[in-house]
Amino acid sequence: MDTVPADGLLSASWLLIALPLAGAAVLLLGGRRTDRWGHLLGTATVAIAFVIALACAFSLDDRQVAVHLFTFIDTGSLEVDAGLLFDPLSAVFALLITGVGALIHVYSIGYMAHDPRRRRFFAYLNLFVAAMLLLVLGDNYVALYVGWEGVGLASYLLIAFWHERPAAATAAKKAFIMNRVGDVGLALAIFVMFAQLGTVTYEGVFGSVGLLAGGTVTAIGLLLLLGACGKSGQFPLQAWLPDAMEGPTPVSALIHAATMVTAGVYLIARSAPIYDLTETARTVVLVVGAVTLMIGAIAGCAYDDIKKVLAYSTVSQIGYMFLAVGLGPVGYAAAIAHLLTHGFFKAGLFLGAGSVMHAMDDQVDMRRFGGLARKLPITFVTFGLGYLALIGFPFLSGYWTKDAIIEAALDRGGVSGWVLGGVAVLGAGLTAFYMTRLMLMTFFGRARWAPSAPGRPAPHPHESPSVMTVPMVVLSVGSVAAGFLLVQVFPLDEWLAPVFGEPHEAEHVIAPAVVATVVTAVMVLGVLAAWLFVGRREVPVVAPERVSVVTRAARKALYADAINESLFMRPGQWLTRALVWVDNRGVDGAVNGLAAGLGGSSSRLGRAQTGFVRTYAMGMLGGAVLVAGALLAVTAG
Amino acid sequence: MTLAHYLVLAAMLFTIGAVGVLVRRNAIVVFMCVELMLNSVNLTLVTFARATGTVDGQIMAFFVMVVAAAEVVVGLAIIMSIYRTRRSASVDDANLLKY
Amino acid sequence: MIEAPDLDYAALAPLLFLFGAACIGVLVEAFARREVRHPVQLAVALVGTVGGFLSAILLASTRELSGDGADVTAGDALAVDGAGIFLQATIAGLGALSILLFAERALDPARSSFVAAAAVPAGSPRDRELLTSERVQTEVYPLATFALGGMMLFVAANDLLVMFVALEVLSLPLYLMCGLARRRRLLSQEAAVKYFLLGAFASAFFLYGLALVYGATGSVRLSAVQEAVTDGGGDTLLVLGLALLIVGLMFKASVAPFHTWTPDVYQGAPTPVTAFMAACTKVAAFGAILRLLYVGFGTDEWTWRPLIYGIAIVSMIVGAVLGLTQTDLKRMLAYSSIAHAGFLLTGVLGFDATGDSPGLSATMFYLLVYGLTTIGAFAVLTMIRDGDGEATHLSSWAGLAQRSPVIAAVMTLFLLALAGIPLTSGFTGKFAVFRAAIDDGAWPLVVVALLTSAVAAFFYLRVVVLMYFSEPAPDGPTVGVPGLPTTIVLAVTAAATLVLGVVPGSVLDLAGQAANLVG
Amino acid sequence: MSDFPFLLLMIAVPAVGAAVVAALPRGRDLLAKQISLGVSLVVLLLAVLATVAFDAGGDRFQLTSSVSWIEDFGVSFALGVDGIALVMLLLIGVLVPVVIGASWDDEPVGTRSMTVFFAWILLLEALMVGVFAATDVFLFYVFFEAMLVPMYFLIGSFGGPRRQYAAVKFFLYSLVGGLIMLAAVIGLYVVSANQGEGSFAFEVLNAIDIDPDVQKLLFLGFFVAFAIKAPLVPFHTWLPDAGAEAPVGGAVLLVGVLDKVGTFGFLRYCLPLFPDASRDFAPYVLALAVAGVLYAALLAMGQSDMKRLVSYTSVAHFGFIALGIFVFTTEAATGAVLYMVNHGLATGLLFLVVGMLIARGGSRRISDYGGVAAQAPVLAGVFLVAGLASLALPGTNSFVSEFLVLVGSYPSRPVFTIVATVGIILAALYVLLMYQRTMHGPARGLMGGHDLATPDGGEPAGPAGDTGGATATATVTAAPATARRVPDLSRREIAVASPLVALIIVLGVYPQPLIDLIEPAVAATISDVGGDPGGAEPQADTDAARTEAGN
Repeated sequence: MDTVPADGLLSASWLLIALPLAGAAVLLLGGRRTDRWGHLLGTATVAIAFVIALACAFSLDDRQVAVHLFTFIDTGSLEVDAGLLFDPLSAVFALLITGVGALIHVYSIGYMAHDPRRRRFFAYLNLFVAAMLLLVLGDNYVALYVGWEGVGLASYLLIAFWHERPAAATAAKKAFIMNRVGDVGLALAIFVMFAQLGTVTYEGVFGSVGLLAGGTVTAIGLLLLLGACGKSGQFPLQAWLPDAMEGPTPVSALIHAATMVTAGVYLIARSAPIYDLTETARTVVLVVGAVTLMIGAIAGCAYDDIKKVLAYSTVSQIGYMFLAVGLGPVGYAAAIAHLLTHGFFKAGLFLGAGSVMHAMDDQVDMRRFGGLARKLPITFVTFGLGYLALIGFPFLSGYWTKDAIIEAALDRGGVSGWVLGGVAVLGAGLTAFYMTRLMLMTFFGRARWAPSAPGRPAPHPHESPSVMTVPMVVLSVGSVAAGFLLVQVFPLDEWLAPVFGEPHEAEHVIAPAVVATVVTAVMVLGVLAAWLFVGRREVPVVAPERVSVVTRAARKALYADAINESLFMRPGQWLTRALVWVDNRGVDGAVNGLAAGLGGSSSRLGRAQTGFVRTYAMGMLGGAVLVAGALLAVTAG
Repeated sequence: MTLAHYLVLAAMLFTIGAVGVLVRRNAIVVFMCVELMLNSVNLTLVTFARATGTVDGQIMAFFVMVVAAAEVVVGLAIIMSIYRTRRSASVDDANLLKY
Repeated sequence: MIEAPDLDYAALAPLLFLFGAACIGVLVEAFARREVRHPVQLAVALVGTVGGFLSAILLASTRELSGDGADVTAGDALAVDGAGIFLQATIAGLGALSILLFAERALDPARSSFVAAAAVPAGSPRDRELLTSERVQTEVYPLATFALGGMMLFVAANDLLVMFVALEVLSLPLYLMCGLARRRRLLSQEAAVKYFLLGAFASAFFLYGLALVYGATGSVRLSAVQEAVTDGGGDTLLVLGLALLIVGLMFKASVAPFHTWTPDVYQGAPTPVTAFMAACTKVAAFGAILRLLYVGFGTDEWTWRPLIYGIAIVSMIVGAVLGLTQTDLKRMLAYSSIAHAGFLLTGVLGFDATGDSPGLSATMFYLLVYGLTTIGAFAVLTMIRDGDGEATHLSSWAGLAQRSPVIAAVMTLFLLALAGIPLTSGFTGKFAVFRAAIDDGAWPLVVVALLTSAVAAFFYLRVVVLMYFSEPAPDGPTVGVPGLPTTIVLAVTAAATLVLGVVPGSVLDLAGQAANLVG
Repeated sequence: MSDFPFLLLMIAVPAVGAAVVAALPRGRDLLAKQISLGVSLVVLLLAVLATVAFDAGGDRFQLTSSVSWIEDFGVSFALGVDGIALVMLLLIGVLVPVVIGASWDDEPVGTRSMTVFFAWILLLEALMVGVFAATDVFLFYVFFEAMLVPMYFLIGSFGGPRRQYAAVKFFLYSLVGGLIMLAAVIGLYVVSANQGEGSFAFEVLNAIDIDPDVQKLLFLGFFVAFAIKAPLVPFHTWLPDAGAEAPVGGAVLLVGVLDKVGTFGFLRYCLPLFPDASRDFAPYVLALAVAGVLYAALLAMGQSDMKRLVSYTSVAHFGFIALGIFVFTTEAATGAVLYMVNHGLATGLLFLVVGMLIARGGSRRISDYGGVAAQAPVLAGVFLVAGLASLALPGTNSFVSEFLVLVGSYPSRPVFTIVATVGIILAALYVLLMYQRTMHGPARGLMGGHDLATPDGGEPAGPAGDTGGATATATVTAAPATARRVPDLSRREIAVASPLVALIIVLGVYPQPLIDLIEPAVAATISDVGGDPGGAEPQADTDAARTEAGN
């Protein structure tokens, strides 16, 4: 696993980042002049980047290639280079980001066609792609951190794209802040690395991390995990992700489903040499993954907002990936594989949801949908394929990659293996339930269409233009085939071997076939349950009030927001108000009080200046006595 | 009668003068009290001159008398002018300037 | 057989100029026609002061005054040393500037700040008649020259008796001058009475102190006192005498707790006289304090040091704190003068018996710059007028900068100097005295001094705030167009304030060379 | 080339310029602005040339000149720069033209003349250059105090409604600090005089040994002055008032440069001259610094006035700078110096853009704005860049400095660093809260037009509809009609903001040239105070307990 300097095409891999960045710069600085062709430029930069990434990946041949650009910071013993590392892992991510990114750019041309700020939308998307590529291509943790916060910024800008809507603005801020909480973890991890190892490059850290005390390694691992949780919407920082659906749907597809939110998985996978040394941190990753998996799945069952259901689904699926990376060497490749397939089908699902919203006057309440299958045939088919891939329908993408994770969890053996495997299987059932519920409410049943606002005509659903449907079709092809390709045709674990080491045959606790059967059975149960609860009956247009405690909790996403509010926000506001009072009355008050005190004593002392000669004489006599007394005291003493 | 007696007497005179300045209201009387203080100093000087056997102190007493006379001239002029304006020689009435 | 004392006329020349001018002034008053009296008196006074100033400088430049060059003359009654000559020159120079202020005839519609006939009762019909007449009284010039002569004698006195006589010579004219205001005569007369009664009271203390010292040492000559102190320091009689002498001098220097007369008298006196007192009297009083403490009691410094330490603190605090709530500018400057007396005492503490300490030169320099600045500030005060004479209430200064930016700028310069902001002479002076004090280990005192100067800065700033940051009142006062004399004063003082802040080197050197007392 | 008197010229040119501008007759505002801008650009050019002439690897102080000034006090007019001072001069050079450009169309309060404003700005520039270029402690003190005067007049004459209070508070606070420092300055001289020739020259003072107890007193004297200037909590309360009431240009120079004198003073004077005392007091200073980071950030969130908010953010940032200085590592101190520059650019831009917003809405209250981004996207964009730089987003200059401070602090002071790192969450909160409230959401407050005081409240007047009406009603209705539409940035405003935006980005991506300038001086300072100028040593091999845990 030696890194070699870049040559040939690979030395131009910085173009991957530079192109979208230049696109963003041109579009932002060019102003309205670029309105007419801005979207085309934006799409082109990412498409070209995809081509370059593809070419780079093909010329990689199992190597790890370093590209030194310039010295970013060099002072004291700290040296941070602006350098890139192009290895199989980053190549996979670069392909995912530019590939799915390019498709979503194309889709956005149609989706945002009527938005007066389309140019800026493409600028932000380009900015995102650039930052995301920096995140995965950087050869050190600081570069990763720069990209990490860069995607956070792009995410902020895009969630708040329709910033006139207070909900969008608030969601964007919430996303940024919760991400910052995670960023603190990442930053502290970098500080610890520098303090302990004197370097922040992957090569340097991984090369000497073995010398560190166990506790330190665990601390680094946990801090990195905190960062990963923030970015990937994992417990306990999951609450921002569903709110982020306030952004335009292509954003949800690209950033909040396919790429950015998986950065946490990338971080942990990239830091594999660290996690390999700390069982404790890995266990915490496992727990976080399992808990999030369940939270996402449960909440997904209760929401009526199509995008929020998909968002919780994302939370849940990333939980699977965390679970996988938490398993250690056996799970890394599986996690990345699931990440890739998830990127395809979840992006496809979001694009489909966007198409549905496009047809329905931007409504998102599934209780107002229904019977759209006939009106939106292409959307229905592509969405349906994505749905099947997600629930793990046999031989579609999700089946291959999710099963691999469940298998790996069960292979862990012992109580923990059973618990984790059980959770994963249960999650698969729940996934099937909520996704089937979504399908039924959206595409089947009676049309429950209603005007999006009082006074507006009821929507007349129509299929989206081809500029939108073509990307959906491409992604649905990916949803169907990617899993098979990555597991069976071009095994990803072998491709990633230079990074994670050679895949080794696991000792199966339960035979894979049995697992596959059980998982499929549970999935079918989930589908049936959804049909029983939702499909058989008329869907009420207004969500029922009288529901069980479980449903109520699920609708509130297990009270995550309430907990955040009562634990942080309200005390924070209270503290802020208290401190403002303290600062004005206490700190500043002390100063002003001193001034007032001086003024007061001035007036009081001034009273002694009575204007009477005899008083003055008295004062002088008193002074004389004091002076004489003082002098005598000094001489006597 | 020792040296101390004269000195104590002078000190008492000085104190009486000083207290007079503090308690009397009429500007002329106040001023006379100051003169009393000056004269107590004269007594002190002369006493010390006697004690040390030099004449310096006595000569100084003459100086003091001359100075006191000059002071009287200036002082009475000032008191006079304010008296003519206010028709009062009470020092307590001159109380416009304060605080 | 009486041996005539040896008189060094060259050394006495500065004094002779002043006293000569004063005597001529009296004669002019008696014999010159009324119409020509004013210009003649002014000329005589100016010749006297400027002559005194120049002869002092000439004396200093032609004679070796430091070290063994310091001498006594007139039967040991007068000292001819660097400090004495420096302070005499300072007093004469500041006196000349003050006299120029006396001579200003353009500002007041009645052509003078001084009453036409002091004997006419205030408020009488005759008084109202005279208020608008152009008649001016010219006694003020000989009075001022006598006072200046007394002050110069005061700082050169090598003998407590001479010091006492000089004290009276400088005080008596001042008492009279305080009562000579043309407007607000009641206040002026009240100021005169107060100053006189309290001044006489203080003189009595000084005199009693003199008597006690005489009793304790058998002599009133400072060198003799010094010998006695060195031999038998701690004698109760001597210490009591020192205490009473200090009381008398501190009164003149308006040091708290002997300051009570200052605000009233400064406010009531005619403004040019206030300027005169604030500048020249302070120099004279501190000259005498320095001489008494350094020469007479220099070998017994640990007797008076704690006392001066305490008095300095009290004075600074009283001046700064009481100044905060003043609404009358003259009164405010009076409290400022009390605070500055405290700062000066800080410099006085920069003394050690080896003689090689910067306290003396620092204090002398401070006296010079404070005198110049304070005369300038009072000169500005004479220019801001409303129908009733000078508008000294703070509120009338609102928005002055918009009406008269130059005057506001000059006043700001003086105020910043009084506050001790760098690049003004006030800072250099403060720096000098504080350095002297710290050099002698008195850093806690310096910290107190710095904090009180911050407090004092508040009230200086308040004036700046009013002038610059407030909108002018519609019926506010007018800024008079000054005549030549005031213009000269303002130009000289402002230039000096700035120059001594930016390049004070040569004057500091001068003060440093002059820093020696015969003893 | 290096004999060329860059520093002297950088003081003299603006000083003369100030005199010329002040001497212009009233009403020649345009000429005054042109002269001022020209002069400030000359200073910028000089600063750049001085940087070129500066040899980063050479002597500690370069471009030196020294003329005896007050011999009696042992004072000389000695100028010279190390890398730290040099970058501050560059910052001054950049900010002053920007400020002049930003104040180009300002209307004075009352009947005052704007020529005076520009004269004060130029004088301030001269004094600011002096304070950083002085290598004589007395000279430094003189500039330090004299600098107050122009700023006092800028706040007091051209500021907001409570300008009198703010100006006096600013002046007195700084003066108190300065006077306490004066005592220490004199004390320092006396100490040097006791050890030989009394001097105020930095290099002489740096070479003498001072008794530790004396060091403590002197350190405190300097420290209080700098802590007030910089401001550290709890000496900070003057800054929100001054920052809020100062005219925008003044506020930029106040927090951008003037306050840096405090942190500069820590580095230049406290650490090298009083190394023992610095080490003794470091924990307390660090506690203040870190407390300030959190305290001021929370306070910033609680502000309803934008300029006060920005002022509080500066207090928080100064906490970071002080943290970087008092951990005594090269990385952190380099970061702190870089932070000083970057904060000047970032907060300067933030103040400018807030000022531009206020110029449009006429109110400083956050609640009077809303939805500005929809109407003025460029304004919003610049605001965002400034905000992001303020919260130290990577890619902006502030990130580099904040990262260096924290990463350099962690090895020696992990606990303080961890607490301070939490501050970056709060930074995101206060910036984004303000941004959301003013820029996002529906048009609101003054921007909405309908909350304005139209007489009957109900019907906002139609835009420019009824101009034919009586003049009285027309003037009443005109205000909301114009307030409704927020104009985007003008060409002038863009020209003013763009250099700062460009620098924020460029220095965020490629900060190394500045670091190369700063580091030698910082390393020298750190070695003066006995820190390790080489940087933190990795401590990996100390603990062997891990070996079996790995298997």
